[in-house]
Amino acid sequence: MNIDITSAIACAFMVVGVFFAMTSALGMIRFPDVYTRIHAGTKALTGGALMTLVGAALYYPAWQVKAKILLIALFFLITNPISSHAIARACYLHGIKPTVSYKDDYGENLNNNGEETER
Amino acid sequence: MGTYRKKSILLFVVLFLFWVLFTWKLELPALVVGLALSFVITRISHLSFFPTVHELYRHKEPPLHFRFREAITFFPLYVLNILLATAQVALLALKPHIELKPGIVKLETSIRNKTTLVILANQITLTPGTLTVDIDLAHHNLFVHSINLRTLDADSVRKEVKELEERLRRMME
Amino acid sequence: MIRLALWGLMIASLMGFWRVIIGPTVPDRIVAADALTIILTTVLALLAVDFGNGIFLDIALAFSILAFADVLIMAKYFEHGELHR
Amino acid sequence: MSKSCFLRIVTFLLCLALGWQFWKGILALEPTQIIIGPAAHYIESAAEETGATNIVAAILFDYRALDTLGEASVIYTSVCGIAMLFAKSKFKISSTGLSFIVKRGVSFIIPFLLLYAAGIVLMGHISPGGGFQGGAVFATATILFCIVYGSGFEAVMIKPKTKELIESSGALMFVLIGFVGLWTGAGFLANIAAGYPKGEVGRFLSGGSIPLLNIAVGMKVSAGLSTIFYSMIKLLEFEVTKHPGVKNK
Repeated sequence: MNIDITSAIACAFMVVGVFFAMTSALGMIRFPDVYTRIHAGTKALTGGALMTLVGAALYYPAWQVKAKILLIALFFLITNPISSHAIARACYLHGIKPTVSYKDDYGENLNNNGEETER
Repeated sequence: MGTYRKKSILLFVVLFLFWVLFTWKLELPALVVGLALSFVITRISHLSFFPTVHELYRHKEPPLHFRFREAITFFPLYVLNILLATAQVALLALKPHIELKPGIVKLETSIRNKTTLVILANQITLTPGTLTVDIDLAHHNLFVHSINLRTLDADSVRKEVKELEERLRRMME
Repeated sequence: MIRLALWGLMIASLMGFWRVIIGPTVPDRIVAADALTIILTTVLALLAVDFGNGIFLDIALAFSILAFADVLIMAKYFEHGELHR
Repeated sequence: MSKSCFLRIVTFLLCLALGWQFWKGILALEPTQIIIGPAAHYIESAAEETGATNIVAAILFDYRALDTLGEASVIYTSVCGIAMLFAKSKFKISSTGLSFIVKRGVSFIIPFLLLYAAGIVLMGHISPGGGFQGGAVFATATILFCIVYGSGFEAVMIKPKTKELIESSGALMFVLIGFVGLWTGAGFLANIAAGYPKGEVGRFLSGGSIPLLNIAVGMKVSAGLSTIFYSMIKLLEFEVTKHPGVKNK
């Protein structure tokens, strides 16, 4: 069994990425409120999925497939912040307050302005 | 007008590269069809998306640049930030007792360009411990949810975001 | 090696499934379902590497596009209580 | 307390059952080698007989093209029915859409989304995809317009009459391609036998009439799905204008 350096690096990337995915899923179960769960579910999972995809791209020999896998990773990198922001804003505007919050500037701002300005 | 033309030429080239990448047919008819399609889509996008029909322009925007020398240090730090964010959430999730101090902080930015603001917001979402909740375009404010306010007056979050903002402004404005 | 990664992703998706069912509010379920789509896309990419077949990647890309639109629609519905505002 | 405990136990059992299925699935990951019945014939000779390397497209648009015409007409009929049901509603107010970050971010993605959908439709005979899938991705793009920028923006961008025109011309194109087979005496919707050039297997220009049928179905499905979504959104907005008690901005 010959282990060359590239596939060893790819396996390391995959293992670390899958570990991050598992811990972010664990955080999604253990964290107390919706916003912290968004932190776990979208941000950390982005890192885990990116690392796993980079590992898969290194593992595969044909480089057209490598480019396609990296394209999927790039798509994740662009769309995940957008969707997590959309969910967080929808949560707040719907009226779900953070359960333990030490500071809430946004609620004060919404109460002061009343009317939302140009969005 | 010149920036629009430059932008659409850039979009055309990127679209054609995207077509070649995901079809991978290096023959004459496929390449011709790809050229025609990316030209048509560039025209449509040029009409509808870049001058932004759906928004009102109330402020004058400073023009955008792209400096390669800053970009060389920008993107590796971006990737490093994502990995740090992932590791931080992983450490928080593996702790036996979870004690969080979350809170929403209002940040005032000095960036005036809307596209740069959006890039900054997405970057804040991917950096450790912060998540953009909303954006106030009239006053250039961002509302950031922090997972762990170490000091209760939110100075640490402001300092981190200030650093990101400086780097982004050096690259783009 | 890839089998090991698939095992790990299977456990992660089971934990996400737990949150989908148990979650006390609707956005919890939306976030967990979004996480499940990301995990499923990664699984498709790993299957493409395992079978040595690039076909799965097209499916993964289209699936991630549809999942993104799905999350935006759910967020809009949840933001105003109705879809049309 | 006991109810939530019961729910947790049931969820745990459900997760265990799902995990057992996943476990069996991962163990059974080896691709099956034995293929019997008509599938063997299709896999062996589909590429030679039709010129398309995507066997699903070959079956869908050559061996059973008549059924595909029927399926496409199902979409056409449902679109007609929904448009007639909701025809009375008038477009009064425009929705505001999501926040600015989403608007600008999606405007970066939309050109690539359109090009990807066009690629899925046009490459239907050599790689996975085809008219139905590509049309669904096109319809996703228009639904994203409606969701993200507000329904007024979509009505300005793509007029409903244009959608109807695209859908009807797609249906007409499908039937005309079929009639070429009748005129040459090879039967309705015949492919290679009707004189369409087969081309070299695996090239971009191959497969006879299959790429043309893909384009027709893609036009039909994309326009049809976005018409269905848009008429339902119009109905919702009509109900808001009817009840003035609802606060709108």
